[in-house]
Amino acid sequence: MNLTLLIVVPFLTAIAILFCKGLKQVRSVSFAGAVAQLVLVGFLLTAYWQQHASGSTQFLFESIVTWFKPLNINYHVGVDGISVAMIILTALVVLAGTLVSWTTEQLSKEFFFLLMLLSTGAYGFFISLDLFTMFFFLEVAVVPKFLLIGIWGSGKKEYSAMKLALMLMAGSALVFVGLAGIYFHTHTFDVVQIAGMQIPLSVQKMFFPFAFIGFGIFTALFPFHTWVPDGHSSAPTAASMFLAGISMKLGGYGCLRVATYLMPDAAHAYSWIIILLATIAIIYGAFATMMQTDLKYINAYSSVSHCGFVLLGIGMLTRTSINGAVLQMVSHGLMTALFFAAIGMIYSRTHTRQVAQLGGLLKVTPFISTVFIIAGFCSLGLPGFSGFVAEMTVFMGSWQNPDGWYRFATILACASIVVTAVYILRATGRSIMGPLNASHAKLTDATWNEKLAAGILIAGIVIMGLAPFLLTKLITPSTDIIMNKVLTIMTIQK
Amino acid sequence: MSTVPLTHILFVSTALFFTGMYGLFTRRNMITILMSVELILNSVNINFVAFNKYLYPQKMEGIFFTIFIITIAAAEAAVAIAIVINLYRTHKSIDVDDATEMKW
Amino acid sequence: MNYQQYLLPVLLLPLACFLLLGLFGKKYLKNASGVIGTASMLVVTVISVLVAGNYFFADGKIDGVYQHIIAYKYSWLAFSPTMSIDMGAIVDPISMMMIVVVSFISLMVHIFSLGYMKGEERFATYYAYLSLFTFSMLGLVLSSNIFQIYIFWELVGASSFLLIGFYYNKPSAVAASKKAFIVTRFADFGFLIGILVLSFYGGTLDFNTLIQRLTAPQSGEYIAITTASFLGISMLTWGLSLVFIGGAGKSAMFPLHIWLPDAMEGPTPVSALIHAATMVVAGVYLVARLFPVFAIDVSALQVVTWVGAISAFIAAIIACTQTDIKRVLAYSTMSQIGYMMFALGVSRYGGESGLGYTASLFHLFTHAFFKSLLFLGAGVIIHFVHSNDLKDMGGLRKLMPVTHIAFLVACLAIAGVPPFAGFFSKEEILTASFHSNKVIYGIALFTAGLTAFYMFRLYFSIFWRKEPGVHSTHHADGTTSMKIPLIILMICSIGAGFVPFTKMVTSDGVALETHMDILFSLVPITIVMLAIFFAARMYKKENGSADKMAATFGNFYKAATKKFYVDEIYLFVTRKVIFNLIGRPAAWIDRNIIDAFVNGVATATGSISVFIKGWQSGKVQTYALCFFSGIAGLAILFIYLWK
Amino acid sequence: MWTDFLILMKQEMAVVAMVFILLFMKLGKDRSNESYMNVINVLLLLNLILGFVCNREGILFNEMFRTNKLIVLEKNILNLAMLIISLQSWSWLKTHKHVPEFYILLLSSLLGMFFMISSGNLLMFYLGLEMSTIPVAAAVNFDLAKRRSSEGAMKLIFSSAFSSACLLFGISMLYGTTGTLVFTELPQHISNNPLQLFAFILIIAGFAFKISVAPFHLWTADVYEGAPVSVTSFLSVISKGAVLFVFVSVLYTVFSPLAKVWYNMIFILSLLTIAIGNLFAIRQENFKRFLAFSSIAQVGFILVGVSGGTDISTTSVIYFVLIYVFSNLAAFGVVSVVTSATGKENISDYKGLYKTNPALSWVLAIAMFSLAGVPPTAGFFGKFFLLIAGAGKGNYILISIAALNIIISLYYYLRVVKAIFMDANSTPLPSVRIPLMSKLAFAVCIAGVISIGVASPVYDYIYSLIVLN
Repeated sequence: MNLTLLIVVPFLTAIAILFCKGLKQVRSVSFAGAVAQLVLVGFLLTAYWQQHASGSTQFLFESIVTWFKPLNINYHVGVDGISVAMIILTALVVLAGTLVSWTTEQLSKEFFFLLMLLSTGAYGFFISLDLFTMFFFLEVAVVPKFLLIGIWGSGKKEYSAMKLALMLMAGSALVFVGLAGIYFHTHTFDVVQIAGMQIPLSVQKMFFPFAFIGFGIFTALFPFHTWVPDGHSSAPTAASMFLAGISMKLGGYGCLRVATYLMPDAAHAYSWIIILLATIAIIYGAFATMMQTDLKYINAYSSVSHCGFVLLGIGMLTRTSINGAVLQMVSHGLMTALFFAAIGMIYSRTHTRQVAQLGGLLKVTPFISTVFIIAGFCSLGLPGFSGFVAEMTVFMGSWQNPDGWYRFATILACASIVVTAVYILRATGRSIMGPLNASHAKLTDATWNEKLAAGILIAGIVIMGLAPFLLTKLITPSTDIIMNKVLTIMTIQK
Repeated sequence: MSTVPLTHILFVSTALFFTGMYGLFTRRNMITILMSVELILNSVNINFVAFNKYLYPQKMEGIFFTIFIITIAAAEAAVAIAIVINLYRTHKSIDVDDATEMKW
Repeated sequence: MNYQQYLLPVLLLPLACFLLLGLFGKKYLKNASGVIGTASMLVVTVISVLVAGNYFFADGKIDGVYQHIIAYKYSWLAFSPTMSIDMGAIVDPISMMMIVVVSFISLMVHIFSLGYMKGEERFATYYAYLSLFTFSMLGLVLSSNIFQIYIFWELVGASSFLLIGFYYNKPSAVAASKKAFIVTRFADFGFLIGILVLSFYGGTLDFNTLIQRLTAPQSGEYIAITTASFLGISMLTWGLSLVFIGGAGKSAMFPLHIWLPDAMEGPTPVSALIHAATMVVAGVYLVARLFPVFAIDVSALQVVTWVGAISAFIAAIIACTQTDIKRVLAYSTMSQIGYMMFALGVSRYGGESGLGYTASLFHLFTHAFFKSLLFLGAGVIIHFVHSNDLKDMGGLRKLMPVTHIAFLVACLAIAGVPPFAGFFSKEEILTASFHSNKVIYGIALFTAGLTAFYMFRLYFSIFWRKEPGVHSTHHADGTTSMKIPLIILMICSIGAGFVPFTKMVTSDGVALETHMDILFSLVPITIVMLAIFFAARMYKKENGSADKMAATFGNFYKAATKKFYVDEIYLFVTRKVIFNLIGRPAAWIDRNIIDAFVNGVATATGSISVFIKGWQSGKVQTYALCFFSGIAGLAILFIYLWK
Repeated sequence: MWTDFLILMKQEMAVVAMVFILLFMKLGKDRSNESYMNVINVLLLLNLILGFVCNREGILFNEMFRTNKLIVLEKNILNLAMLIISLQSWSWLKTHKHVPEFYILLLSSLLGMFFMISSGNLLMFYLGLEMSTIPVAAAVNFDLAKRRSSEGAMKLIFSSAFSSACLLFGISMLYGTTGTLVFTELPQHISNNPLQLFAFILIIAGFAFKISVAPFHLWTADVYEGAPVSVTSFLSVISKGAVLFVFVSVLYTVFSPLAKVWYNMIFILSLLTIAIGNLFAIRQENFKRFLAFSSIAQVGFILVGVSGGTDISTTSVIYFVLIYVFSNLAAFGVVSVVTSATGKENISDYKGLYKTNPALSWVLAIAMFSLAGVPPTAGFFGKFFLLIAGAGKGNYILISIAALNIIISLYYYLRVVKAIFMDANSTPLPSVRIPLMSKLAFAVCIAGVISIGVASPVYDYIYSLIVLN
């Protein structure tokens, strides 16, 4: 199967959208495009299974095309379990996002165009095995967000859009320095080749922070997370979904694939810092969430806390914890997207996101409220939903790291499940349950497209929650390869 | 007869160079500024001629260069003066400090 | 017998029922959903009784010892080759006993609710939730894997949350549901850490393997976990105590009990099912499940004992002072579970010393019947009086004869009057504690007395006290669907005591020979009788003696009515300490320090650019000067400094 | 011999021919502006095509004039830019009195640059430099009536005179210490003696002035703001580009003995330039002035690339200039269309432009993204390669600071985008009619911006040419 299709299809969709007239055409085209992506991903998955069952090399469907020969830059794509998982996530979120923004009247053409461009970037990032291509697609995914938030956003949108764009660009600037450092010492951008080489420890120690923090900014690494609340809260629903569901995952994936995989010594040397920051992010994010009164802020801050688990998993450097990190990425992607979808539906009807002004929505909009509750339960890690699986894997993995302080960090992280319960139930109790706000007595429940969008995401969440072995079977071989590299290093250093 | 050593000449030219520069920095009248630029150019000319004469007498590059500089200086001056005149039309003054409309 | 093909339906039927009713109930099935739910529940009950019977009487025993049979086991989530969450079902005495209890009580509640919840707007949803709860509870008791039990543990908590908050537009109900979930969540945090500790040293999550490894004194795991210690306490003790915290949370042990009384905001049948008979005993079940490990670590057992005893005692005292019928029952539940807990605590592994274990589970068994009976009865009463408060009741015995009898039986049972069910189980508990720890025995006796006292206080003030005023002639016992469960449960509360429990459920699976010692049981019986007599004196007729009594205790009484201010302490800690000292600062720091720093960088850049704008003065001569200074600077740098 | 002569100097010849054609047209009966412009555009197009055919390398006038495929390419990039500019200036010129003069000035300046680029001798280089500067100074003053125009011209002519004087002084010292002016001979004689270093610094300053490197950049903003838009774009793209080409080759060949020194020099200068350019650009309101500072920052990035000192660096610089031509001219094109239609020049006037002029808005936005270096536009590739080339020496302070400066630059480019798309404005600019020629120009620019980056053959081709010599 040719992976380039994953870039071509969304891109062509975007181009096609430009030639459409009127909202109806635009949305139908983009819907078709999103479905096509999903189908494609389905094919990819099946193909991957068959191929992987037979001879298992690390990356499948590789294809290399020389791009900039003088600089030894190739267009090199290929997927392993992790990227396949990420791609599935992307496809789901894209489809849901398209459905949710079904009735975008204002500049609909541009809106969907940008959405598709963003998804192109995401796919490209996940499939590329060449640092240059990776970086290219990483930045492709940045600027559409700026426009999406700035044009279609709400609240102080210009400020948030600018802040988000600049902070993310700062992230990619740091990433660039990291890449330059690797390139200077290996003279190639090819992930597979670099993984084969042994970069001297001093170099790794110098450039790992750049790469890791750079990608970390994307995935809300404390203290570089402040774009998250503003960005999410100002963004239109679909953009929030993409932002939290996809683009924050770019960061996590980068931290794993580039920083940790290519510079394992440094990853090991710096793991305590990573864990420190991640733990702070988890606890502090959770407590900050507890004080929020705006639904989107609540979800944004909880994202900070949840992405902390991803970084914690990566920092702990045990097989299980890395698995957990990947699971958490997928889970958080689906869950937050669902959450934002629900919030968007509520907001589009009540025109407020203030918890205090809502109440008793379960009576008038049972479907939306149920979606909200499900998202909430998933977020507080209830069994049967993806959140539980991911978080438990992270905890279990982190605990395998016998260092006393790491244990302490793990315990703190576990403690966050209580705080999470507190803020989720506060939000749910005030807005969904409780006495109905009289002014909302006449609200209509979700339309078919909203139902479909929510359905897709919920399906993802529940499948992952009920049958996690499907996903772990997919990712474990790949994470093991990464960890083998790391663990050999650690044994050498012992 | 004793010839003037090269250093003397270089000293003169350098002095000329800095004189011109001083004039360029301090004078307010554009024409004067133009003249000080000419001074600098002349110091350069002296340099070239001197070097050519003392160090590399077998070739004429320095001399030629001087000639070209003189020509170009003339052209430059012509255009400069044209511009200054036009500036006078618009500003009714050829004081450089009056032409500071665009700044920051 | 192939347990899998019987146990899978037991689990999946309620789940299917939940999905069916949850997705389509509200729109399409409406009232039919009640019947559907009850029917499926009936099937489940029948199957589980069959399976249990088969296990106990046919093929459970191999040369006199009840086996731990793994009915089935599917790997669900593999953390690592050795550690994986398996979805399995363990078949052994306690799990069999539990599935019978759970499915039976659940069936009763289903039937009862047909009448009780009639005309409720979210009738279908209610039954969906009930099925969900039953599914989770059955899953919990059948779990063969410590993480599996945690999973269902959480699910049980969630369904309890949903059912407590069933009347979601009643703020008090919402608050109660939140409280219940969060408090238990807090306990589960301990449970989780406990699992992490035990599994890390045990190297497995599977119950049987874990127990084998941690109880074999020569095994590497055992040595590792006992030698490793933190703060001078061995990791084994830590692990077990942390796990026990989880159990204490679910079983409303002091000081994590505060959610239970509030949980009574839910519909009364739900209280009967979840907060009396089944879910709240999960803690006891958990300790029993890990009992072999607990048994080798005395200090952990001590924790269990004392927590249990204190809870039993305090709850009993508070129960004497409450005036809300359901709250009284709630506290009595807490007190009874305390009984079970310290019974486990005083027990040891195997043989005579294992009596406490048997006793505790026996009490769990009997308690399920009479406590649910009490709650259902209370349900009928509340249904009729439309109030929970004792003041609004009295003299109802003529109006609702069935309920009256049922309630009386239940009271006698819980008070431990022979030959009712409670008597036998309590008797064994007292025996066990007497043989191990006299202090505990004393507390137990006193608590027994208190129990009898407050139960009959309740009974008399509901059914006697004042003569009823206006007699509406229509029988107030509610519909037949409400009466049937009462009667069935009444029979059970009488008969359950005669089940040869000691033969069936013991710590080591070997049947236990116990003999009723009349002399021994004389003491408790007399105490109970006295207590009942006092209660009758004080509450049978309208007289000030109750208030005099209260007055003599003074502040103590006041404190007891205020539940010893535990709630207030919690409120203080959460609202004042956590919110103000952690939450707000975190939020504030985020906006005003971290974010402000980010914005500060931007503004700083801006102000710099304003600051240096003067360089672009617009004077051509200054430009030339800059040019020259540039040259000079480079010259200085590279000709003089560079060398 | 003559054929040689013609072939090797074909582009110079072509430009001269154009100048003469214009003169003859002028001498004849007076024609409409359109006719002039049509003719000249066709000629420029031919000239551009001419650049692709029968390229040879060779030397004329004993090394005074040298040419090869790379040089021809460089000249051709300038030709392309010239064509685009002339297309864009349509809407401004068609009502102007002195069309031929305008073209004659710019073309002669272009001629000067050609000579400068192919110069093999400091004398030739100096002549080319002056020839390229003086006419532009006159052209800056082309709006005779405008105060700012003449002020800008004055500032340009004086500072350039001063800078060339300094340059000359440097050259004279170099001559004095080496005794030769020929590029190929100079390196043997150059060593680290202070006098030569001083000479070198003076020469660097001369270059730095032309490509407006801080602290020699101060004239840039004022001149750009004062000059007519077309002239501004000419200044910012063509003269800068030309000097950059020469700068790189001179630095790498003639001053190769001083590599260590100039590396550090470039290091300092580039950082200074990027920082100052960015810091000033943040605040600008006038669009042309804003672009002036942004172009200064761009030059700073180019210097980062230059500091690498390898074939990769040269390639990246030329490649970037090519991209810069497209993106910058796209931006200037929009400005010139808007200015000639409404006379508005401030960024704040562009608020809500998207409502009335979607096409222009997209062109401007894409141009901005390309300048900011955002993929998939070519600017991204250009910047990436420049920085990678700069990293070639392993100087990561340079790279880090440069990379972080990209954020500041992103801020002010996005500020424009924000103004266009997001800022509410009750009275946005009226819908502007884009003349056909400008449309063509935009088409070329956007096509370039989109394609040049992704299409690696361009880069590979330049590289191959460089490796060739």
